[in-house]
Amino acid sequence: MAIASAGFRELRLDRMSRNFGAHNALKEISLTVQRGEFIALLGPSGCGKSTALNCLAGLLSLSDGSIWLDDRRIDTLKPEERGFGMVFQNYALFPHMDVRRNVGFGLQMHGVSKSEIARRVDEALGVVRLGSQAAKLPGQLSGGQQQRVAIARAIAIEPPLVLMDEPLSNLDAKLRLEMRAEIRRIHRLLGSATIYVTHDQDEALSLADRIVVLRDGEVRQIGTPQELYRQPLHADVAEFMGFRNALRGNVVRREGRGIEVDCGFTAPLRGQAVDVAGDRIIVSIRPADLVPIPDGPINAEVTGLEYRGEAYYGTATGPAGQELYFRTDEPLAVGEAVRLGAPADRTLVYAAGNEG
Amino acid sequence: MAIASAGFRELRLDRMSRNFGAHNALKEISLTVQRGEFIALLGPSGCGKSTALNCLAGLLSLSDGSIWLDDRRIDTLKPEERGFGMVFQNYALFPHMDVRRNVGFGLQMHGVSKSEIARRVDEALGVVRLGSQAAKLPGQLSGGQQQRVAIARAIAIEPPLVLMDEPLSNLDAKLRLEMRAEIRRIHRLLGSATIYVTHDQDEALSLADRIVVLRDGEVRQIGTPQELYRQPLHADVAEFMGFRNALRGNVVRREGRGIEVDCGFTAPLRGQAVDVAGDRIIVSIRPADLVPIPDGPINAEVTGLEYRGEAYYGTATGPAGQELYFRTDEPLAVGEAVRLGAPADRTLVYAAGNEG
Amino acid sequence: MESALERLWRTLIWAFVVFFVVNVIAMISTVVVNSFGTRWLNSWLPAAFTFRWYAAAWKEFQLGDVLLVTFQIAGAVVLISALIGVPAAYALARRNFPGKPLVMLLFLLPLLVPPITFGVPLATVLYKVGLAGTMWGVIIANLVPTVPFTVILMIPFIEQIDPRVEAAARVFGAGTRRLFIHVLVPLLVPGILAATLLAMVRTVSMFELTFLTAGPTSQTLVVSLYYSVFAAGVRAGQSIDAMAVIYMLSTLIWLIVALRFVNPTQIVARVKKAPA
Amino acid sequence: MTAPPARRPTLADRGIDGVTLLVLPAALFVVLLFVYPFLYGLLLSFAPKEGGLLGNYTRFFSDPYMYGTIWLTLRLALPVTLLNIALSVPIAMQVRHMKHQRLLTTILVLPITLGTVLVAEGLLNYLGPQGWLNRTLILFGLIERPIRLVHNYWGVFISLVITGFPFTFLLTLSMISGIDPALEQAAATLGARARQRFRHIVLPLIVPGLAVTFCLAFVDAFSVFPSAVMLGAPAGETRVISFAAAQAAFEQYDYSYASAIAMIMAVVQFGFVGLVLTLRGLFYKGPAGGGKG
Amino acid sequence: EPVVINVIDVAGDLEVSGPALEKFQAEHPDLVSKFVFTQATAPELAGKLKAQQDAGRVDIDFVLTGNDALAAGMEQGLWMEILPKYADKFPNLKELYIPGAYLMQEMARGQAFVIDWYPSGPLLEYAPDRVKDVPNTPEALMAYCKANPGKFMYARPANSGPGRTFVMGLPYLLGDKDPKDPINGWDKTWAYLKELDSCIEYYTAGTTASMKELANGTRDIIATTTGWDINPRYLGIVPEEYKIGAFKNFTWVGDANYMAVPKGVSEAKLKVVLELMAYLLKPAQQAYMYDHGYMYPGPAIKGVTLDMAPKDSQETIAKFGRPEYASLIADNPTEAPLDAKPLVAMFDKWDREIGAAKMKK
Ligand SMILES: Nc1ncnc2c1ncn2[C@@H]1O[C@H](COP(=O)(O)OP(=O)(O)OP(=O)(O)O)[C@@H](O)[C@H]1O
Ligand SMILES: Nc1ncnc2c1ncn2[C@@H]1O[C@H](COP(=O)(O)OP(=O)(O)OP(=O)(O)O)[C@@H](O)[C@H]1O
Ligand SMILES: [Mg+2]
Ligand SMILES: [Mg+2]
Repeated sequence: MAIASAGFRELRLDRMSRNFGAHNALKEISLTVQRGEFIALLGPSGCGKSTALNCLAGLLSLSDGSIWLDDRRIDTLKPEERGFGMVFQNYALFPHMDVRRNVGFGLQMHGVSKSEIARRVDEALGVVRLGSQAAKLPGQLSGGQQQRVAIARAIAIEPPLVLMDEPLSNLDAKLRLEMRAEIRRIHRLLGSATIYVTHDQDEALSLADRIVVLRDGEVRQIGTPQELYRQPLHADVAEFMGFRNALRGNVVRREGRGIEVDCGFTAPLRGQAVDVAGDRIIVSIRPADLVPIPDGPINAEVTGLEYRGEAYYGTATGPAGQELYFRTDEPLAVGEAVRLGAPADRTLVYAAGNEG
Repeated sequence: MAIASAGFRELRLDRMSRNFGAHNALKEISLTVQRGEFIALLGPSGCGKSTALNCLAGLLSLSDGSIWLDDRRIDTLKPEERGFGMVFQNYALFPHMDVRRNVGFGLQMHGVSKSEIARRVDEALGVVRLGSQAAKLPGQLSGGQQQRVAIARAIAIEPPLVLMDEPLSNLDAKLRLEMRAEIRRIHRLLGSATIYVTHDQDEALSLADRIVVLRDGEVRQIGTPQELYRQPLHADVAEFMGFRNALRGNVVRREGRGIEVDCGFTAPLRGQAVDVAGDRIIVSIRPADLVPIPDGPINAEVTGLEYRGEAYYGTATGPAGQELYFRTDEPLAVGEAVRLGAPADRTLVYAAGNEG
Repeated sequence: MESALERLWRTLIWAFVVFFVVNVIAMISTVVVNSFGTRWLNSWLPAAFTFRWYAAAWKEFQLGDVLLVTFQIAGAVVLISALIGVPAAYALARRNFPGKPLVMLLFLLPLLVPPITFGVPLATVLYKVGLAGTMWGVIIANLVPTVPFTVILMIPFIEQIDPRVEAAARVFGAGTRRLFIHVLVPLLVPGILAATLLAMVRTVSMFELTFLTAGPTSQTLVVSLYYSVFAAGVRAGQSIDAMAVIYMLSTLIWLIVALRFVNPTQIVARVKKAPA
Repeated sequence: MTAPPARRPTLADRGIDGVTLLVLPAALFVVLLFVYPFLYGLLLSFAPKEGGLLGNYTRFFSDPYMYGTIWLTLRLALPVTLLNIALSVPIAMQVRHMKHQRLLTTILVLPITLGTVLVAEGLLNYLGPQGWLNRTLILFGLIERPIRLVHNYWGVFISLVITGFPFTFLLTLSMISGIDPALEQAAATLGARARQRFRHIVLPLIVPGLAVTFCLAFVDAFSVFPSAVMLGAPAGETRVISFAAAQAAFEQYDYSYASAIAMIMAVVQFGFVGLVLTLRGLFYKGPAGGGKG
Repeated sequence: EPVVINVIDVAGDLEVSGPALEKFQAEHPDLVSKFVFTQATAPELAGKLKAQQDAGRVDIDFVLTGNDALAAGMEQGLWMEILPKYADKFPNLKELYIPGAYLMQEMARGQAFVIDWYPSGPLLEYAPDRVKDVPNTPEALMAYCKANPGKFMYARPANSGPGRTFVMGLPYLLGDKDPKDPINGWDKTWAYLKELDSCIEYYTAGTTASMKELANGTRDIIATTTGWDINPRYLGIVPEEYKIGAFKNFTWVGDANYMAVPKGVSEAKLKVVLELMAYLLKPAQQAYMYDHGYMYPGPAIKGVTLDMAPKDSQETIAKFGRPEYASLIADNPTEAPLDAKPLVAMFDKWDREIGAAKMKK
């Protein structure tokens, strides 16, 4: 079987669209992925990430647009002809095969010899730390173990393009870090392209060369982890990237990219204008950047506090009823008044009404 | 129908055990949960968390031990007589019912009136932000949407004891935080007890009153989030709680709880003895606490670096080949020499050989 | 209260099962006992026992050959109908295409229309192409109802299989053929087992089409059996019973073999046995 | 970069692709070997020995002794089929959890191997006036004179249950076991008792399968023939329609009339089967699993 | 060149004539290399032959059949017309056959030959321990039946030789207008049967079942024929000591099996089959027809006596036969059974008016 993806240089999605009845799950997604690139697909639940992967894998047909591998159009190819590896969000393990056969399945289909299969399966099981469970059926595994089988199955075939749909969501923190390292290692080793869906920012930031943020089936932003982390282009992307505080206000003063805005606190906030058209704006600040400081411009009342290990994270209400999320090293009492502030370079300002 | 859990005061597990064939998935778990308490169950993949929940819910029979609600032994009761709510790790949504009917199912079973069902289903769907998907079948939902249906279904019946098995694993960061808040709100509102399995430390730390750490089917530690975060009792628990650096060495000097250990670096490390019997020890440090400092006692060579937004996290190798995980605000080049150090109160020391 | 009702219900079910099994076994036993009896009138058991009915039937109908032919024909029919029926059922279960109701009707008709109507013209066709009178003629004639039977029967089983598992197989390089071999067939085992067993039973018992298309050397057991029951003339009940017992054994073997090696419950249920 | 060609609806969009083609061998086979003989029979039914095109049909429907067979057959086939399904479902629900499930399954399925003749012979003996059953009942003083269970409606009924039950049972068991046990477990945690779990979870999920089972079992029962003759009263209360057709064909050698009767039979069956299959279309059909895994 | 002859038997006749066929092969290895025997039920034979002839490939060379399938074949023109074309091989049939057999030979209209024949019935069989005075007139039978409801039975005529012989014998006994016309000429018979029905519990589907009910004591008297009297007692289906009774002044309604050749048989085979048929009509072969009383007496031609029959055949008849048959056959007239059409009409009427009536009660 000629596998379409073997040795490709670039994968190009051209206005890829997919509808479910009247619902447009993907709207003209265009994206070019180079060989060796690691792309993270980020976006809120239900935004079309899995749909995009399924379209890429050939499991869903496109409603419109096309997919190209170099000069070859592949969206008409059957899944088995594309030769991609995939970790399904719901695992989709073969319930009748033991772990070993599940992992070896792809190799078997690609006509790899028995002994080679055994070797590579062992290797893949080692990677996901499942050597001892090799003889179990999927139904006898824990959720995380199943997920790891799904990962092992995808990497065992060493595919030129790997699609991973939240592959680590059911693993504990320690294992996640380990697996993350393994995934990166394998990605480098194979020189393959990886498209990785995750809801975990850390994962996206640490693994990806580029991050694609989807929302409602549309691409909202494509950029490097740094770009996305520091300078989301839209208020909604910012909110999604962890800028949980979204305060409405008006522009007071601008000086170049610097900006001063009034949100009804004791003093104007100073921030960086990312995309400010009119006067009405939204200020985005990460909870981690909003901390109690003696003369902070934001006066608020603490409404809740939770422990997060390295610090406490609290909620508070501003004078206009704004919900505020902040960080503090010392526990505060509920009801206590607090003054909060954030560094100007960590305070982003967007035009209101553009948040989608 | 008499529901066993209605108005209970305490739930007691007495040496609860469960075997799968020769494999002991749960080994004499004993635990008492007060009404209103929020318990997080933490542990590596495959350690028996889901098994424990299943045993509690009555879906698996015990191999040994017993479960008590106040003075009533309930491990012999059928699941439907216990009246616990449960979010399944794999959702277990009813594929033939639309979202609305899935969520309303429990209410229907409890004989709630039609109009009341409609009201509470709407409420639950609002909580999980799925109002617009109410008419879809589970098969037409995204992974995260399915997971939210599972949550809505469990909370709609407002059970006195809720069991949640990684209920947020497939949600994006923003939604997770929102759902987390909702779960806490509902927990308070119902005054119910919640047993919550998660692999996300943040979640466990922020939600739980007490955390139970399992490993290989055994309870390793029970404590408040603070206790577990700051002072895990065993090296393995520490490793699981994020003390990723585990360095072997020997005791040099002790003074009360303070201790100095030699791990082959340029200088001894200073830390806090948690559980040190002999001379051979393990030093545990969180990556976030291990940072480059000009005269840090740990000399190492950077082997990798990843971006994580608020900082970079790197890997390095120590002189004896130790793997080191550290944090840095500025990017470092691979191959660069670095000197790392950690505050003594964040450096924990355990007896070697006790790591399980 | 209600659990007492549940217990009652369960007891009722088991009582029925026992009742059913006991009566069926008793019924079979009467036939078996009679087939070995010399003469059985007005008493609990026959006067004496003998093998002569078997010996006579064996000789009269050359049962050795007939059994062999029967097995060959049933085997071929079952195999072929599974081979072409299961894929067709798969297409019907998984795809919606224009004209699908018509195709469904096409598969339903051979089950609805009694062989009386199409048996003779079918035999004529098969005689014309030179197949009737041979074993293949009988096999093909029997496939006419068994293929649609397999198709219709397999549809709900295929619908039960999660398409995501299939999707995974395809992504990992399995074309349709290997998808069947490695994934669908193993998952469909209970359905295929049921379909093939039932198709086999139907083939073995399909008197009309077999008779019409069989040549002197391709008659199956059922033709001999029906002959012994329905043909004119005197025949001892014991002799009929002996034939019936042989007939039963010829299919029973396969049932036992099949259920010995194949589990009629599906893998999901086997792995995750519900609470004890 | 060349502009991608505009997308025209492909065959695949309309559901025709490689997988659809899998239906072809079977469909071709049926078309080749069934359609012509069937049409031949159909035409034959419109060429009666006497009378016009519809002669056979008017003949059938103007003779209560003939059209009455439809009712007589339905009176047997419908209750038997429904009873078999009604028995199979609860029994399969119990059996699936059993330890020695295979043994019991084998025993319960065993009667499909018996064949009509053995069942008829066996019932004639076993239920006959001097059979073990009557003897036993008399021995225990439960009855005084043998009760009559053969050569009437009940004889045929019982034989249809014996041969039909294993059929429905085997199908039902395999179908029920295809449901992920986690679904029932989830229902249980939501307070559903066994009966409710069955009613709300298991039943809806096997309805499509039961519908097909019903159709196949009904068709089998509707065309009952040898046992209606041997165990019933073929001139009377078990004068089933296939018997009428056989009489026309083999006693009166009126193949045309026999074809017509057989066609009527097919139409009546199709009435029920078509209805059931249409209703089936209204139910959820799909994987019986509940999410991940 | 010896040929293979495919024989199909739809009348159970091989039981009787099989040895004679094998003897033919032994004596004529130049003609027949092998007989391949197939047994089948009668109704479907016509369909099978039709299918073969439509396709022009007949692989059945020789058919042994009762008059039902024979008539069906005749109606559809399946049989080769042997007479008059090959009349020279079968001269003087009228002289050859026993009169009763010849009546039936005529029904074959030259398309078949009677191979064996017996006068059949109507006869009654009864259990002597339970029945002291066996009825010997229809009226007596009616009286007996009414006095002992459920104790008399006959099987459904369409499916039972004894059943139909009983019914066909009644018009002669009751003096009906036209015993050959069941629809218009059997007024008394139908009235009688209807009345008789009131004391009959049910009609079994076949003879065997009625025999069994007699044997196990459920019934005391049933309808039978000579063959169904002797052979079942020989086989042990019915106790040896059971007896038969005959009506006074009854008329035998005979029965016979035929040999026929389907159209389309090749010339070479036809030659052999004609040879075979002629051979089987010779006394030496006809003596085999005594068999085990299966069609007692059996031979269709004149001048064949029991002492010519094989040894075990003689023994069986000696043990299970009945001396009174000789006089009964000699003293009572013989008639042919109903022709195919009226026979079917009779079955139909019986089913509708007698059989179906059972249901209404
Ligand atoms: N049916 C079974 N048969 C055999 N072993 C089983 C079965 N179910 C679970 N196990 C084993 O029991 C152990 C505990 O499983 P469990 O599902 O409780 O893990 P878990 O803590 O929930 O893990 P995860 O976080 O990965 O979901 C695992 O090692 C698993 O392989
Ligand atoms: N078969 C379907 N029919 C109708 N709508 C569907 C179907 N499959 C998916 N959808 C809808 O399409 C949207 C995108 O689904 P998709 O699975 O791609 O989301 P996702 O980004 O993967 O979300 P998650 O992070 O929750 O897995 C969702 O709103 C979903 O409800
Ligand atoms: Mg998804
Ligand atoms: Mg788990």
